[in-house]
Amino acid sequence: MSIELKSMTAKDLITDQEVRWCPGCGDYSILKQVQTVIPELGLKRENIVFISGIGCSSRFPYYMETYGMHSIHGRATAIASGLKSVRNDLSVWIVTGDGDSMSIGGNHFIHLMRRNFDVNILLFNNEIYGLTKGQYSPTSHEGQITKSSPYGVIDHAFNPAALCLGADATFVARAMDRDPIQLRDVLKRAHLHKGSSVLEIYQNCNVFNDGAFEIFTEKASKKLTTLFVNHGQPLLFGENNSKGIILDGISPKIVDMATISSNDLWIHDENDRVKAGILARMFDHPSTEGAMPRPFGVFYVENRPCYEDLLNHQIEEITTKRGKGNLDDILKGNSVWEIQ
Amino acid sequence: MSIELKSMTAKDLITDQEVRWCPGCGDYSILKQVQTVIPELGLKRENIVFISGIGCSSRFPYYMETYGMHSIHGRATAIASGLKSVRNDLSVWIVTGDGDSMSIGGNHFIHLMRRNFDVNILLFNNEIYGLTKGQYSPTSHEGQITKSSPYGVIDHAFNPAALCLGADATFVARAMDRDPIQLRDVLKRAHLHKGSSVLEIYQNCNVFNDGAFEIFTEKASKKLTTLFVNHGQPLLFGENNSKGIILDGISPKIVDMATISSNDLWIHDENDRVKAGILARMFDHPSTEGAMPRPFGVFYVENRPCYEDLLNHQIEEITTKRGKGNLDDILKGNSVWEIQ
Amino acid sequence: MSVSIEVKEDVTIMFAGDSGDGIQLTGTQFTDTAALFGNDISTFPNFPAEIRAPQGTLAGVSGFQLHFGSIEMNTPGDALDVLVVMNAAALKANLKSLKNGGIILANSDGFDLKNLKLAKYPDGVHPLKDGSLGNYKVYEIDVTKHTKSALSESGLGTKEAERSKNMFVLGFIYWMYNRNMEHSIKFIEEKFKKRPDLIEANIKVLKAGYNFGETSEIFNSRYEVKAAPMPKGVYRGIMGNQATALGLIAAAQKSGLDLFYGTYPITPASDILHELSKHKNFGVKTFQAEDEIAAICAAIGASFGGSLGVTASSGPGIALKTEAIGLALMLELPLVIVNVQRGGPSTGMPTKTEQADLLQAIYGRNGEAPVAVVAASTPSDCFEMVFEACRIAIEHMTPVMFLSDGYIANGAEPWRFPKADEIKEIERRFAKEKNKGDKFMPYLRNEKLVRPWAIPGVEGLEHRIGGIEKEDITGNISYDPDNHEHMVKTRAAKIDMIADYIPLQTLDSGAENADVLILGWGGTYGALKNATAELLAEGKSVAHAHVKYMHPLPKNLESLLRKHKQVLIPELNNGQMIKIIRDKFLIDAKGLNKIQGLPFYSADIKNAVYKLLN
Amino acid sequence: MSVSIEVKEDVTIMFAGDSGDGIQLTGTQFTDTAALFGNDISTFPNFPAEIRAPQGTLAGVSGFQLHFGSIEMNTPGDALDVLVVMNAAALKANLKSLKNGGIILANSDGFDLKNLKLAKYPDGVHPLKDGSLGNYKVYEIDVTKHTKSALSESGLGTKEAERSKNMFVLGFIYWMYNRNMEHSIKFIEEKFKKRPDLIEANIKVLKAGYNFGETSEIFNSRYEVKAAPMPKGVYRGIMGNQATALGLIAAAQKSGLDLFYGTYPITPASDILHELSKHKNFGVKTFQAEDEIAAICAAIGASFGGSLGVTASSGPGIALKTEAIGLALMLELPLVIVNVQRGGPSTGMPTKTEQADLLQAIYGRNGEAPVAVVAASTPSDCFEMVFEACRIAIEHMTPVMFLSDGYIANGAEPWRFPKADEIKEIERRFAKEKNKGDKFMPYLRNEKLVRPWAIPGVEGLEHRIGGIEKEDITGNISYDPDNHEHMVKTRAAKIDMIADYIPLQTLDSGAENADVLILGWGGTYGALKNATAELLAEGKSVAHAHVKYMHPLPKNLESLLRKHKQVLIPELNNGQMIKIIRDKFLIDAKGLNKIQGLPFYSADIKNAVYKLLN
Ligand SMILES: Cc1ncc(C[n+]2csc(CCOP(=O)(O)OP(=O)(O)O)c2C)c(N)n1
Ligand SMILES: Cc1ncc(C[n+]2csc(CCOP(=O)(O)OP(=O)(O)O)c2C)c(N)n1
Ligand code: SF4
Ligand code: SF4
Ligand SMILES: [Mg+2]
Ligand SMILES: [Mg+2]
Repeated sequence: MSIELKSMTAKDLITDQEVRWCPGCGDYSILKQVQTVIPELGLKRENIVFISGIGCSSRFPYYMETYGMHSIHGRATAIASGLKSVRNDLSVWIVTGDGDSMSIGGNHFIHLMRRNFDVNILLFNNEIYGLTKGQYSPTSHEGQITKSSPYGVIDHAFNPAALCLGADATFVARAMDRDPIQLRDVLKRAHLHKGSSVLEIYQNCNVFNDGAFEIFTEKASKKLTTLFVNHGQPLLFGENNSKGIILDGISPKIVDMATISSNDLWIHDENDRVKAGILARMFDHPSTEGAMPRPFGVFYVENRPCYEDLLNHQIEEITTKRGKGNLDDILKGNSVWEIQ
Repeated sequence: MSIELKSMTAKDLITDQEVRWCPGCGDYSILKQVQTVIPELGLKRENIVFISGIGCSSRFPYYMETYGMHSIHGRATAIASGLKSVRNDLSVWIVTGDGDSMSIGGNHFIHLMRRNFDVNILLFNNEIYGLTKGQYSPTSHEGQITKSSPYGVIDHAFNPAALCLGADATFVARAMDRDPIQLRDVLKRAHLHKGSSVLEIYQNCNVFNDGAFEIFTEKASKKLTTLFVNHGQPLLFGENNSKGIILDGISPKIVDMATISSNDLWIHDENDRVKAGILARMFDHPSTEGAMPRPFGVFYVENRPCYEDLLNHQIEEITTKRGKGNLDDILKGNSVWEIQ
Repeated sequence: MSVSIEVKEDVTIMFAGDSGDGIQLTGTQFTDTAALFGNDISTFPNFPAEIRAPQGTLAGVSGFQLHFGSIEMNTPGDALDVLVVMNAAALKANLKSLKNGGIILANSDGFDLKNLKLAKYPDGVHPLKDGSLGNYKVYEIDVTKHTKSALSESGLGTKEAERSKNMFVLGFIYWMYNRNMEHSIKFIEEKFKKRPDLIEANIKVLKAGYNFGETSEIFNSRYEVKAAPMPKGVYRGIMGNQATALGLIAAAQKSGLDLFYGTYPITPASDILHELSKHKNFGVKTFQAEDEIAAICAAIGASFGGSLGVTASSGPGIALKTEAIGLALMLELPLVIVNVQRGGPSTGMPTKTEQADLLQAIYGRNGEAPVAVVAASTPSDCFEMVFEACRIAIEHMTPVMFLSDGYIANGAEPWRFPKADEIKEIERRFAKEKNKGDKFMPYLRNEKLVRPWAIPGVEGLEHRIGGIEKEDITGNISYDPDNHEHMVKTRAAKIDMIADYIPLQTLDSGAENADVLILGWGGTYGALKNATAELLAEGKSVAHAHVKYMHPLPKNLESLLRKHKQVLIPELNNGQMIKIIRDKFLIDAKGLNKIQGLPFYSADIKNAVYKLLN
Repeated sequence: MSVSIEVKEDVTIMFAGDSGDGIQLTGTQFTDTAALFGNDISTFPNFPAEIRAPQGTLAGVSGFQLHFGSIEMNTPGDALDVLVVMNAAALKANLKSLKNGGIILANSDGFDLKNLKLAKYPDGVHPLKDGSLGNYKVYEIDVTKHTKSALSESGLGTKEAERSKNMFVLGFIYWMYNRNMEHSIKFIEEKFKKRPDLIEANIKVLKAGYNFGETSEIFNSRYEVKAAPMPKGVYRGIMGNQATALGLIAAAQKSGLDLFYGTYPITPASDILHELSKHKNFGVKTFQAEDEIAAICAAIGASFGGSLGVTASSGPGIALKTEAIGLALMLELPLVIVNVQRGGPSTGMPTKTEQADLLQAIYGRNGEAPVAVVAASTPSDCFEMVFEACRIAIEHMTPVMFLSDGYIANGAEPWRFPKADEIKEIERRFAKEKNKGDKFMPYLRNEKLVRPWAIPGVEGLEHRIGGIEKEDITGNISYDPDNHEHMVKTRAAKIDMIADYIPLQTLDSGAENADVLILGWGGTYGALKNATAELLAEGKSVAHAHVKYMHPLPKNLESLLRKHKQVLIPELNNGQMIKIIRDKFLIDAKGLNKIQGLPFYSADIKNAVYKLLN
């Protein structure tokens, strides 16, 4: 095993398929981080499965030298549910886009979280349909001009983190393609969590929605627009953490650290669902008056038995109670008669 | 019009179809309350449409002397979206079950709320699949014995109110079949709200899940297990309101009214989404140690433009800008040539 | 007065009453006793439409039809010899199926004004009194009164006492057919273990019913139905859905796989889920998904993981699986889709039977998307054919649709069930090593054109599969024109090749070169067999062949068809198999179509044959 | 040295290069100019597969094929006369389509080592230098250099300067075919309104390209392609998806309905959404739903509300609509399902064409679920046939599937578009009053077996409809056996009756009683027409009929088929219409099947016909 560990490197996870994303696509960085992190997780390649739906992001499995399935649009979550039900020994990763997961795949997505299968969901959110060349998605913002909204989107966008919390997700986190270190960090956290881990990754589609997240990723603005939360740590942001966030009652407020001690700040508690909800709702675009910074990191973690364990446990219980089933017995049933 | 009003009575809403629910089913009471309330809403029968999916509850439209469609399982929400897009003059009511809305229909359900079509959703929650004779549903509780879970349900149940809030619903309320007065009250509120109004109604399936809500509906226990919230009013419950609820930080606590003034209680603010979320999470079964009472009434109301208005407005804008489209112009296109 | 004994070859009897009257129980008790006695039997329950309607109404009538006899029983019977009705609605709902001169046993207590009204008899009309039943032998018994008086000293409340009404009827019928009550008495003792008082009460009433036959003068004849000459062996009764569940478990065991059953409840397929969910100790995993799409996708995921992935539904639920079936056939993974057909289109008639979906099964997908299709012909044949579906899916790495229908799914018949070790093994191979030098090629095929099943966990076999067209052998994405044509044809050839691994088509009855070949498929088997037997008895030149392998068809089917002057294809739809036969063989087959949610009756078939013969 | 002028009847030219090279623009500019000049034209763009691949790679090659001439153009051309390549990958990807002796115009700058490597040429191999192109006329031009020098004083940055490379090529081709540059100059002035410097630059480069032809000695022949004898009238160029969008808008206007277009993006149908969403001022409502099921259900809701409900998709997206199509046909509401077919099965080949879904369109639903199906045969015919689909849907109150395909959807041709008032009206009636005494009966039918369309808002017409089998006339839920059979047959008869309201089948070319009738449908029209013309020119006894009404079929189709000795049915699938023809008419039609994501070439058809003739 330890040998295994040493022996696997990022290179071992590269396939013979040339990567076919547009030059400059955020997907490249995510692929690289995943290939960098996995060797550190103590897994064997043959015990890893990547399942995706359809979309640019969903081409991911073809670039991972593990077992993989590039399925149909929106159904990776459902397929993974079946796989996990019969193979709890595998490390199952779902790669999906904002459309794949929350548009056509919305139902399986929320049910997966409710059942809490032990899988990792990498949600590449580029706020656009990339593969089909630029229509709006459920995360596109109102007014966004796209191929299918020449006069601006009128749909109110989902708040993915809030949706996940509402669906009783047990792990909700956010990262971005342009911050590899933090991305690798939450990727590990997602893997370590036993249950459905949803990791929303802001990903730039430089062809159809370029710069959607610039304000969070660019040096110039990043410090003021982003908030990196860590369990047990106060909520600090801004140039050398000059700003903090307090929770007054249930409403978050920005304070100047010159005027307050960090003990009085909101201390992040990733096991608190209500507070996680408040973090999720810190969602205004930074350009809007008095907007809160956008949180990144692990918002919420809950320990709840995962579906496949409950399933296997129920089977074991019944089997110990009634003994392993005997085919002849059920063929025979309860009442038989003989014709001589 | 005024004549119309006077002239419509509950009787006018009864169809010639005999009602086919099991004797004792909670659906009867809900039907009666709807038929009682509608004449008070100042609507004309011909401008009302009831759309349902499939399920016992979904037979509802056949019993309402209005326009109606008994569609396919889980799709009433999607059909209503199309209807509302083209006919904002109609009062559209969706009748659905816990399986119809949150199992097969889950995706359309959350997208309807996100888009905020101005419709009323009556969600008959009996925590079972009635029409198909008693399998568990996404709201069945863990351990529940049903036809499809002889050894007990292992699926973690949805919290419908929390799911709706996570999907950015603009109106979330709860009622029960056995409290006609409160039911009629929230039915009116649902109608008055402009946007997607979700009204979850606890409904007893006396054949396949009898008594699921007894503890909330029976005189003996009701006072202690239920909490009726009203905007601007303190949270009081128990025998002649002897108990109240305060919010300490973000956690609700039960207090004895002998020891506190009602001004210090949690005053219900139906426009506060975070607090609505806390109400929604008061969801433990009353039998569990230190359980909160189960809230009923209107949890949350938000004013957000509804989809059909944005759609029509965008069309008007463009039409005033570019003038009503002329068929010859688009047939002609931008560049033509002539062959003599 | 003396009681005559009349010997009968077969009897069709229906027990009908309110859902609450314990009709199904009465029926199964009599059925078991008849079976134990050695009669051949065939039964069909007739539940009210999905929702329980109010007591006493027509919509609330529940029925149980039993056909038993000293000869081979192929159907629950076309028309009734005896109709037992607990109330007016039960009479009104079923009278039309009673033979002229048939017997009506009526619980007079169920014919009071309230009941007559609920049954929608016009005011003042009383069927038992107004002579409108002149063509039948009508016997009125106040079952309720007799039951109560039998229990006068039992100390049971009226409600509880009345509940055993059905035992009185059962007892009386036992007397009528001179049957031994041992089995039912044992059953009662078992059922009410915890309530000795109820044991006593029910047995009392049962015997009261029997004795009523003995003592009351109203009835002057009893019937004898001798045992049937059935093949030696041990039998049980079985319903189609039950047989399907058992077939799936057997196939899993015989292939050394775990069974994963992903489904979403729907009538009339749900009972398979109910049955399987009881057998968790067979390593059966039942997964009630959020919808049919998730159900089939989960099954695909399970197959990818090395389990036997099965999904089941009916009507609209099967329609929803269309896209995912396409994925499964591109992935070339084993998958069984159980389709318990019901009346369509759309929601249609959920509780009624129809051979509704054959064309959808074969043609209903986007693109060139061939899958194997098999169909069961009787309740117990569901075991056989769903097992075959699993065998084909596993040995040929393909989705297979198994067609059952509401009629055989809920119908029951005696089944000489096999011993576990008599059941053939299913050959299942998981890839263990690389298959092309130091590489693993997921789409490198064997002589059956079947690709290897390489499940996660094996070092060195890591590979990716998906729904986009794939390069031959490697399975990589490919848009190459020739490759696409090659793959489309290969997928089709792989399915066609299955014909080499299924039995040839045989005649079920009659001889070759007949004037008319009756060609059937699926649940119409019993009716066609009966009709053919009767026609042969009349000296008509007919034969009957019944197709169970729908796609690919048996290799010799065409030559078999050409051996007959005319081909009649009776279907419970608007003509589906006939389209395939005409297209494939350019044979001018004639159709006979019944689309009423009901099975064929012998008369239907015979009349069609007469027409062809003249 | 003198430059000869060669007259040509038609020329097939392809512009190929990197996605970034402005290939599509170059192609359309030359196309417009040729059209304005009076040539007949047919074009087809060839985009890289869905995702933009890295620059210079084979996967990144974008192409635009143009066929123009002085005769009738029915296809974009089977093989190329001229291949213009901006880089090595473009050459490698398209060389196979170039005729022997064809012309290659290569931008030498695109053949440096980097580009050769990206194009996967083996090290040391240089196609332009190693004589491997001996069978072709190869001309190298350093387009980049010429462009830069032309702009040396423009003050533009290199990047911006290089962007006008394509204008140099365009100018050179204009010289080659002796064309007037007016149209393109106007276009440039329009396009860069806001950047006078770019206007100047592009025009400069365009002219430089033209003058290069004049001055450089490398090229010693120019070509003349005379105007085609096209019917008098005003023309525009149109692509199939565009025509579909226009046809829907026209149908809405001609029926006095608002258009509701519920869809979910999918290749190659999305462009219809993009087009329609621009025309909101026509009262067009486009609704991008969460999935295909919601999309069709929303369209059904819109139709229920009195709009023209339309939904569109392709491949897997159509599969997902299966269940809801069944609902729509039970509700008997107008609904148009646009299916832009693509390579299947499953995700298949999204960017490639295939006549993939005919059988699914006709048979692919649960239960007996007939709907009308029509198919377009050329880009402009999409306007005609989608309009017909709407007419049938509205006048016959039924779902209609309109079949297009990726080939005609993206292909373009000149279109002598109609005047709005020349387009026939669609008869649309909303029920205004009760139709049976003081009652309204939603399923009381007219002579066409069509039920009334009663939209919400009308007092007294309140009614309920649904997907469960309904009682004739009243529309109430009914499980009655005879009613079900009656309704199934009535729904089928209603669709069959549409045959009385569509044109009879005619021969497209050739005469009756031919030895071989080439029977086609859909997007293969142009190829079959060409092949037939060539065969007739060779004196072969052939004829060509093209079916556009797929279900029901034209009433005279059978008699027409029987007038010919043999019937050949070429399809871009594994044989679908042929199954229907053989089943319906028992005619031993022969199939010709190509499943490569490519159109038919004349040679394909001709060879098949030769076989049949010998
Ligand atoms: C059933 C089905 N519907 C639609 C499509 C077309 N389609 C493919 S990917 C996609 C959306 C892609 O957007 P997203 O999921 O955000 O992934 P991205 O490309 O942005 O990474 C769509 C609509 C499809 N392949 N299958
Ligand atoms: C596509 C499809 N799948 C499944 C069914 C079967 N079915 C009908 S209603 C129902 C669920 C009913 O439960 P719920 O929505 O809670 O309504 P209730 O009967 O409890 O009021 C199911 C599974 C169907 N009719 N259509
Ligand atoms: S389209 Fe956008 S998301 Fe897709 S590969 Fe290109 S840049 Fe990335
Ligand atoms: S089954 Fe349950 S929900 Fe359905 S009608 Fe009967 S009692 Fe009501
Ligand atoms: Mg996206
Ligand atoms: Mg329910």
